[in-house]
Formats: sequence, structure tokens, C-alpha cells
Amino acid sequence: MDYTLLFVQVLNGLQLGLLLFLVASGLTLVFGILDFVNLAHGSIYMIGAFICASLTFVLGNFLWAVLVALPLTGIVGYALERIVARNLYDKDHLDHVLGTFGLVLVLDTSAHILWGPAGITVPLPLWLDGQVELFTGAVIPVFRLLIIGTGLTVATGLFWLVNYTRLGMLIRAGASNRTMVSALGIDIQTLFALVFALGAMLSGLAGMLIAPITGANIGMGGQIIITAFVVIIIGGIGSMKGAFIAAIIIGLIDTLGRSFLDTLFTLIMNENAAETAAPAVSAMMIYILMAVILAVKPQGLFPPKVR
Amino acid sequence: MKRLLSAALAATMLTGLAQAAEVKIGFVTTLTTGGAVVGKDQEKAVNLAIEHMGGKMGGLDINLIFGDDGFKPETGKQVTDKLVKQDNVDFVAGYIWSHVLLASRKSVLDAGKFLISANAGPGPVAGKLCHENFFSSSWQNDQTPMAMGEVLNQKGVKSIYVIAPNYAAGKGMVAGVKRTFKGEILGVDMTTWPTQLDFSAELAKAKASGAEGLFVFYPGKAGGAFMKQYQQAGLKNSLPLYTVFSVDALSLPKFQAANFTDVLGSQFTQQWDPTIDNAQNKRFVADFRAKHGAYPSFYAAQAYDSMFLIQSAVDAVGGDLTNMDGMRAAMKSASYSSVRGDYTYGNNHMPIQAFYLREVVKDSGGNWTTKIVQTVYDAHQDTYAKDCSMN
Amino acid sequence: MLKISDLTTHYGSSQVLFGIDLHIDPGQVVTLLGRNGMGKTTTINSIMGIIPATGGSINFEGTELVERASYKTANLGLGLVPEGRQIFPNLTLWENLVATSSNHLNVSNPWTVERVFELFPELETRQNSMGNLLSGGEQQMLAIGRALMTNPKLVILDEATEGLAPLVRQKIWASLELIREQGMSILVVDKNLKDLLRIADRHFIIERGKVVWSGTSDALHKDKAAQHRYLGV
Amino acid sequence: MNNLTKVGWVTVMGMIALAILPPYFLLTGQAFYMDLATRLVILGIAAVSLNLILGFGGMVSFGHAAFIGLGAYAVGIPSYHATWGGFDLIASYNGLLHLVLALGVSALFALITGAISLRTKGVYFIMITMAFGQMAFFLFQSLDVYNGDDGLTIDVRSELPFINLDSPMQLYGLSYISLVIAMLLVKTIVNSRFGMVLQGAKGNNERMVTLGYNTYLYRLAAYVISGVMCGYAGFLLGNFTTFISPDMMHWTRSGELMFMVILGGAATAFGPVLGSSVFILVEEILSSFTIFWHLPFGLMLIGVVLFIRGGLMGLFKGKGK
Repeated sequence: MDYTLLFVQVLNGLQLGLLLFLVASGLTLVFGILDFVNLAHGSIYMIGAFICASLTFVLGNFLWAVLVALPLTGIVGYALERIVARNLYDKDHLDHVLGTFGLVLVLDTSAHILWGPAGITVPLPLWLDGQVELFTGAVIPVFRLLIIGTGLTVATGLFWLVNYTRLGMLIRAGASNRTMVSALGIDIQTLFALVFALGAMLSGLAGMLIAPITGANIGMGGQIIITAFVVIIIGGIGSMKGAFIAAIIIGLIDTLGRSFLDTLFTLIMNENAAETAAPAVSAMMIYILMAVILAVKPQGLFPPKVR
Repeated sequence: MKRLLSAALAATMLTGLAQAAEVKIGFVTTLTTGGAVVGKDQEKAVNLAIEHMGGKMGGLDINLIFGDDGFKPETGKQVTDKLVKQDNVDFVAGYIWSHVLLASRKSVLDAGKFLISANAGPGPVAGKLCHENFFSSSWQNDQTPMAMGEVLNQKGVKSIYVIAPNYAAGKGMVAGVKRTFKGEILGVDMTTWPTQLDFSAELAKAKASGAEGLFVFYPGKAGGAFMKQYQQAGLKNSLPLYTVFSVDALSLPKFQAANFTDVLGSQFTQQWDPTIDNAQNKRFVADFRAKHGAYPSFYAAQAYDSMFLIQSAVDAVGGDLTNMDGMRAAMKSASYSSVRGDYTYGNNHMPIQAFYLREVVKDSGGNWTTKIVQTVYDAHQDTYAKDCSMN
Repeated sequence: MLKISDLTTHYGSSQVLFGIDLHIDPGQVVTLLGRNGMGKTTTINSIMGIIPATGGSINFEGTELVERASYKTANLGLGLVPEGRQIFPNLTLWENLVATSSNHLNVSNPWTVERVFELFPELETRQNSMGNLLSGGEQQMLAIGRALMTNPKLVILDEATEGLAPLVRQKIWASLELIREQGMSILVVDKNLKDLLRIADRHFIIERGKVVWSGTSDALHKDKAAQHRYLGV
Repeated sequence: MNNLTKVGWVTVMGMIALAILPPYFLLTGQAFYMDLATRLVILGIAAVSLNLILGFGGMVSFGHAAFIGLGAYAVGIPSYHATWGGFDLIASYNGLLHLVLALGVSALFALITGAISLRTKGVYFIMITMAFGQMAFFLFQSLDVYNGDDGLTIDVRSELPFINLDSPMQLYGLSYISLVIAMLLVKTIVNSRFGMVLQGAKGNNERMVTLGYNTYLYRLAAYVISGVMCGYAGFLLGNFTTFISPDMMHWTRSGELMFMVILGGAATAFGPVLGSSVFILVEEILSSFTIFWHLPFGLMLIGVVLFIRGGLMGLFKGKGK
């Protein structure tokens, strides 16, 4: 066993997991408080990436671009809530799925029209573009460490926000009984819009962080949104803790599966078969995990006690 | 709904009646999704070709219809069906992606039309599925990586690690390099196509394998993402990169905009380059640049060629589109002027052609482009030709 | 301060309220009585904008409440202690008090967590317990405290003593009297006629979505016929 | 005709149009429209099957496209081996074998996934059915023998007695008759005691349970019936397109099926067929105008969800009922 490789892959898995958490946390917030299934959450991830990518060239620096793109993405989220999402809250989950599926088509096509099909490659400042050697042989790109750092910081911030601020109390209260929150004098519509915008910013931030790695691309949201749903379902919808744990688990499973499954498979089949079976099985693994968990715990790992 | 259908019906009847003396060409490419980067470049090249022809082939007007495959085999087959059955085209050209071509070929060939691949060249269509009405204006998938394998041998690389997407062309590329590379292949990673764009796990494995080189195939936008991550991982000195079809004229301007200088000097094999010295290529590259402000990609070059290949067929029979044999013979002779220079067709209608090693350089205007470093093969034929029953 | 006239409300296509008339004067304790299913809770939900009224008028100190958003109504100074308490189960007791607290009317001596604990001392030791772990009595006190923390002028209590032990019930009534002394108006929906006769100033009896009897405690006390006919006492 | 409701009238007229127009297109040399109609009718069967559990049973299955794929591969795999050798056990062009495989595999898949999925409720059910669909998608993606992602071309269609599926007219005829039978079957099921329990459980599951019905078993049975019907649609689709790929099972395809049902009108007899018709025609018309057709298409989706209660069939119910 190559422990250096294992260490590097665990870090890679952690990084993927934290990115997933950024997307899933917004999703679970919105679902938890609004009971709203939002497939278009992934499109906001894409929009965040594109806005940030464009701004990187305008402002000349990736970090400045992120700082400006964050509130802009929040505004996009706010606008989507006002124009589309708000009108869907009263309907059932089926309508949410279909309505936001339509929204995905609209946003993806709009991004194609606005930014072209090519996608944008995002340059990083020099100091972020290098790599560090954590110990002999364990070389990690600096930027991936930055993603891990940002992810952990945001996760901490979110836990603080949800558990120790008045906004957080209102978010939790709203998740359990919106009528009562409203009857006690809180403008629930504005609270919803705020939460939606916050979710959008989190998802957008994930998109901004991935852009220097994979580029900003149309359709990038469609891939992550399903994984993010798997995360919040496994974690228990509405649970921030669940989302965090599930995201890390899935990030690790996916990365470690991609790295070591083929080696494992060569134990039971020939090399060629292992080479092709491994990627598919590792792609399937998160769904298998989800099915198994739901079969045992139909409400996910940490169902919040709200209703 | 009924009224809508009868209106649509009436419309099609009208166009059916208005059939003038024209040659109908369907061009299937990718116009939506991330794959559209490539499709758009082909679209530009095809339109430029038509312009250069003055809109005529063998005295007939050219009626060109583009079809969008949406980067999916199934959609590609559906638009192909429509071109064949509804628009009743005489030629179907295009096809960037091998799996789309494999899904669509039967629709065209069963209908007795000509099929011209302007990019994709999966093994089966060159071998056991070869067909008299199929021609390629590009290459067979394995050829380019075979040339790269040859280059690796010449450079004295002893071992490589391979990363490629898990679809028809990816498998072909891996098969190709395996065929000619004489050293050891320490590992092969096939990634989910086209969704996986983060290669951190694969890069870490490649590095840990201790290989002397990294062979990679990532067409379109994935190539850009891969190059970027390769650079971020800092592997340039420890694990040199050898690519096919992963750096192209579409990604270079983006790299230049992002000032991604590591890509300068990287090398890859190909059957064409903008610097190839012949009149057809000079005109193509110059006019393309004048019109679109960027170098054409090899996708564009092949699409451009596909139109002139068709033109040579229609010219040869003087516009008599019923003379299939005449058109077939004309194309088989490859007597048109190709932007890559002269080549011939093998028994399977795949080009027997030269392959070059290209390198990324700055041109005189400071734009990033490529030039030819050496000729790897003078006239290379693919290995599937022997499986083809035609002669 | 609150004047309801000819209020009608529907659930979907079926009508529940058929023209309620009711008024509360400043500093008064007023009750809404009647058997189950007669429209008491619906009346309160209509006042609070939880169920939109379909006709009539609800006037609170000159402001029309019909078609007004729930939170805007609350912010005029109406504090709701709802039927079933509806404590937020996933918030601690302390958080339940603080989450929605406000002082929109700039009351000079606003309610604080400390003052609520003075009123209900038994809550203080439980302040870090989650809402769903509190006993029924604690939840009821908390619900009252939660409403007080919005610093209302009018507190509305819907079935505030339902299912509580007599001792706890007495505590609730005692707290209401304290609140009243501080100048707040109170609207109570309850079934404990005996206690209410002692505390309340006026009573409204509702039957099939209409107010069928109204008057002072004295009048109700004497009108045994009405008591029997409408309340089954 | 007088005692037909408006809805019934639309149903009859729609079905007559589907019976007459496509053959007319074929005879007038418009083979492409015949193709379009065949696709529409086959997806109509799939939508009708989904409607049984989604519309009448309240089970929002987001993985139904998996059954289409299973049915199609049940044609493709035996046919592939019959052409290229290997896997002698099932290598055959025999359509009856294909059919038995398609229905059997669908039933088995429905039984296993249904048994697990039905333990969950609400959005969990939506997502777990999607997860199973995705598993099928990735499974076939990994099957290298059948070209994985690249898909499988069916060189020889299923050989059935009396029917030649190579004839577009006969294939359409079979599909059309199958659609009619599927609609009648769903109607019969819905009006039976079984169907009553199913619909009762959709409205108020607890009440049905307290009435002594094991609603879990009823739902599971409905889920399996629906999966088998959808697998049959896959059998037809495989024979129609002669090209199958894992993409047929992708979650977006399941979403499209759901949309067809909702667009036409869930829990109505003709709604799913109307939905699939409108879906395919709109897609065809929009995409012939612009490559950006997903934009208006998405707007239409949102519009339908926001403004059309009960789908298009809801428009015909109107006030005159």
C-alpha cells in the first residue's frame, strides 16, 4: 500500500467533499426551511463560476473576482426566488422538480447564449498556482488546499450562523413552523428570500472555487446537483450536520473509489476488465450507498426533528 | 394538434415540390452543450468552404443543413434520421464524436447515401463495418496515438501512464498508443465521459506510478481542464505530458488569455497543421483568420476538407447525383486539393497520410499557435484496414 | 382597540364564519366562548391573517387587518399564544423566546428573557432544553413568554389551559392577571368558564360562526340559560 | 356521441387522429413524420405506465426511464450475440424471447427496487427511485461488451410471428394497438377494487391501513405492473430506433416522462398520451427553429407547472362538466 498516495487521495477526497458540502448546504437550507426541491440549485453553481470567471478578466485577479461575484450571485438567487421559486412553494414536490427542471434548461441555455459554448479558463494568481510538499512525495496544489481551507471555514461559519445567531434561530424555527414564525411578526417571505440568496451564494462559491480547476462550463451544474441531492438525502434533508458528514463521505468514496477500485478489482478479474469496470462502479457507488442507507433509515442519517 | 400536423405536412409538401437543381448536404455536429466549441469551429469552416466554392458544386446550388447532435449518440442518430428521411439529403457529413458516428452510420448507409466523417474514426467503421459509401476526411482514431507512441520510442521514454475518457475514441486512443509504444504502460485510467472534469485522483495515481511520461487524450473543453490541472499539480518536470487531440486552436486562445505559459512548447501528433505549405491550406488559414480572428482548429480543417471531397465527387459526375458509382470513384481517388496536402485512400476509405509532431509556439503576431517539428509518418495506414472486406 | 364587524371566512368552499361582531377595549380581558368547532380558532386565525378572511372588517386601532400579511398584523402589537402552543421543537427554550422577539412599538420597558423568567420562574432552569422536551405546562408558559417578547398591546390566547393540570392552570391565570395589570389587553379562548368569569371583563359566545351572546361577566354569571344553551354548562 | 363528456370526446378524437394520420404520412412519402409518430406512441405507452403509479397511486417515480432501457437492452443484447456470437443461452433474434426477457427483467427490477423504495416517502421516494435509475444507467455504461456509453446498434430487429417489425407500418400498428391495450388495462386496474385501494392510499394512506389494507403490497404490485408496462415500451423503442444507449436511462429522461404525464394531465386516461404527443411535437418544432430551443422549452415547462392545473386535459374539463 502506498501511504503517500493514500494521503494525497484522502486530501483530494476531502476537497471534493467540501465543495459538495458548499452546494449541498444551500440545498438543504432551502429544502429544510422552504420544503422546496430546487434542481436549479446547480445552475446557480454554474452561474457563480461564469460570473467569477468573467470578473477575473475584468478585475485582473481571481480573489477580487470572488469577492465581487459572491454578492452578485446572491442577487441572482434573490431574483430567481422572487420570479420563479416563490410561486412554487405552495405546490407539491413533483411540481418543484418539474418547474425547476424547466429553470435548469432556461438558465443553461441563457448561459450558452451569454458566455458561448466554449467555457472560460480561469487564471490564478501565481502564489496560488503552485504546489506545496507536505512531506516527502506528498505534493498538493496550493489551490486545492485553499479550497479545503475555504470549505472548512465556510462550514464553521454556517454552523455558527445556524446555531448561534438570531437568523439561524429563525431559519430553524421557520423550518419547523413557518406559520407561527410569521404570526410572531417575522416577515417570512423576506426570510425565505434571504435564505434562498444565501444558498445561492454558497452554491455559487463552490462554482467559483472549481472554475480555476475545470473551467467555467455550461452544463456543469447538471452534474453536481444530483450528487448534492444524494448528499442531502443521505444526511437527512434539512440537517446541516448530516449534509456535512454525507458530503465528506461521498467525496472520499468517489475519490478513493476512482483511485483504488481498479487495483482491488484486479484481485478478482483480469486487468482489462478491471480498468473499465472500476470507473463505472465507482460512479455507481454513491447511489448504492444512498439506496442502502434509505433502505435502513428511510429519513436519512440525521433526520432533523422539525415536524 | 391535428391542425398543427397538417400545417407541418403542407409545409413539407411545398418544399418537396420546390426541389430545384441543388445538392443537399447534411452536416451533423455539436452546436449545444460544452461540445459546441468544436461544432462551432466546424460550422465556420464548412461555411467558409461553401463560400470558397462560390456556393456551387458541379453546377448545382449547395443546400447545406446543419444538425445538432447535442453531444449524445441517440440525439445524433435522430437528427441523422431526419436529414435522411425528411430533408432527403445526398450527403451526410460531420460527426465529431466516435460514439455518435457509430450510432448514426446505419441510418445513412441503409438509405443509400454517402457518409463523410469529418473527425470521428472509430475502429469498427475502418474494419469490419467498413462500407463503400463511407469516407473519412480525417483519420482513424488509432493513427494519431500510434504516431505519438512512435515519438515516445524515439525520445527514449521507457514507461508511461495513460489517462483517457471512457468512450469509443478514448479506447481507440489507448489501443493506438499501446500498439506502437515499446516501453511499459504502468497504468490506464478511463474516466467518465464527458462529465468528469476533475482529474486530481488520476493525476495523483499517475505520479505515484513512477512512470517517465503521461499519455493523455482529452478532446474539446476537457483538454483545457486537464492541462490546467496538470500544471497546478506541478508535474511538468517529474512527469512530462504527451497528448493527442487535447491541445488545439480552440483551447490555445483561452490559455493565452489566462496566461497559462506552461502550454508553450508542449508537443502532440497530428495529420495537419496551419503551417503546412500548400495553396489550399494557405487560403483556408488566412481567410479563416481574417474572418474569425483566430486560427482554425484541426476539426475545422477536416470539415473544410470534407466539403471539398464532396465537391470533387459532384464535379466528377457533372451534377448527376444519381451516378453513385461515379461519385464514389471520384472520392476514392482523393484527387481534390486537401489542406493537409496529398493523400490516398485505403481499401476501407480511410486516409493513408502523413503524421507530424506539432509544437505550441508564438507566431509573429504573438498569438499562440503550432508549428511542425518533425514528420513521424510519411504515409500511414490504419491497422483495421485488413479487417475490411472491401478492396 | 380591536373591532371586528361582520367577519366571514371560508375553508376552501365551505363557510366557517358567518359575520362575527366583536370588540375589545384597551386594558380589557375579553373571552371568546363556545363549543368545539363553532369557529373560535378560525376567528383568531382570521384576525392574525393565518387564514384570510373573505369578508367584513377587523379594525385594530384604526388599521384594517383583513388582507394584511400575518407578520404585519403581529407587528402592530398583537401577540399570539396559539392553540396547541406550537413551540419550535428544534429550538431551546431560550431560543424560542429570543428568536422572534421584537419591540416594534418602542415600548419603554420592553419584555426581556429575565422578566419572562420572573413571571414564570420554573422556566429559568429549563432554558437550555429543546422545545420538544418541555412538559405541557412549560410549553404553555413558554408560548405566553414568547408572545410577550414581541411586546404586544393585545395578547391573544387560544386554548391556553387545555390539557393542563389544575395547579398549572392556576399559574397561567395568575400570570394573565399580572400581565393585565401592566396595561395589556387580552383576548382569551377557553372552556373554563368559572375561572374566566373571575378574570374577564366581557364575554362573546360564538355558535356556528356567529356571535350569539355578548355581555359582562356579571351578566353571563346570571344568564344560566345562555350558559346552558351555548356552553353546555 | 352525445353522452360522451368533453374529456371522452378529446380522447376518442385524439386516438382516431393517431390511428389515421401517421399511416397517411407514410403513404405520402413523409417517412419522418411516421417515425415521429412511432416514437410518440411508444413514449405514450411509457407515460401511461408511469401515470398508473404517479397519477393514480401518488408514487412519484423519478427513475422510470430505467425500465425503457431494460426493455430495449432485452432486444439489443440477444440480437447482438446472435449476430456476433457469444452468450449462447440468450443469443437469438426470437422476438418472443426478447419480449419475455424485457418483461421478466423489468418485473424483477421493479420488484427489488420497489420493495426498497416504497419504504420511503415524499421527496425521499423521488430521490431513491432516481438513484436506482442512475444505478441502471451506470451499470450499462460499464458493460463494455455492449459498448458501454457508446451504445449498441441493433442490426436485426426482433422476429415475431405474423408481424414484421422491419416494416414501419407494422411496427406502428403494433405500437398503436399496444397503446390502446395499455390505456384500457390502466383503466380496468383503476376501476377495480385494487385500483380503489391504490387511489385511497394516495389520498390518505393511514386511513386505508386502519381499514385493514396492506397498502405497501398494493403499491408494490402497482409499481411492478407499471415497470413491466414501461419495459414493454422499451422493447418497442429498441426495435424502433435500432440503437440503444445507457443515455435512455439517464435521470433527465425520467424527468421527461414525468413531464409528459403532468403536461397531459396526471390521473386521466388520455393525458399521458396527449402529454407525450405535445412534448415530442413541441421539441421537434422548436428545435427546427433554433439550437437554443431549450430556452422556450424550459419556459413552457415552468409555465405549465405554474398555470395549468391538472395539465392539458384539465383545460377540457372546464366548467361544462
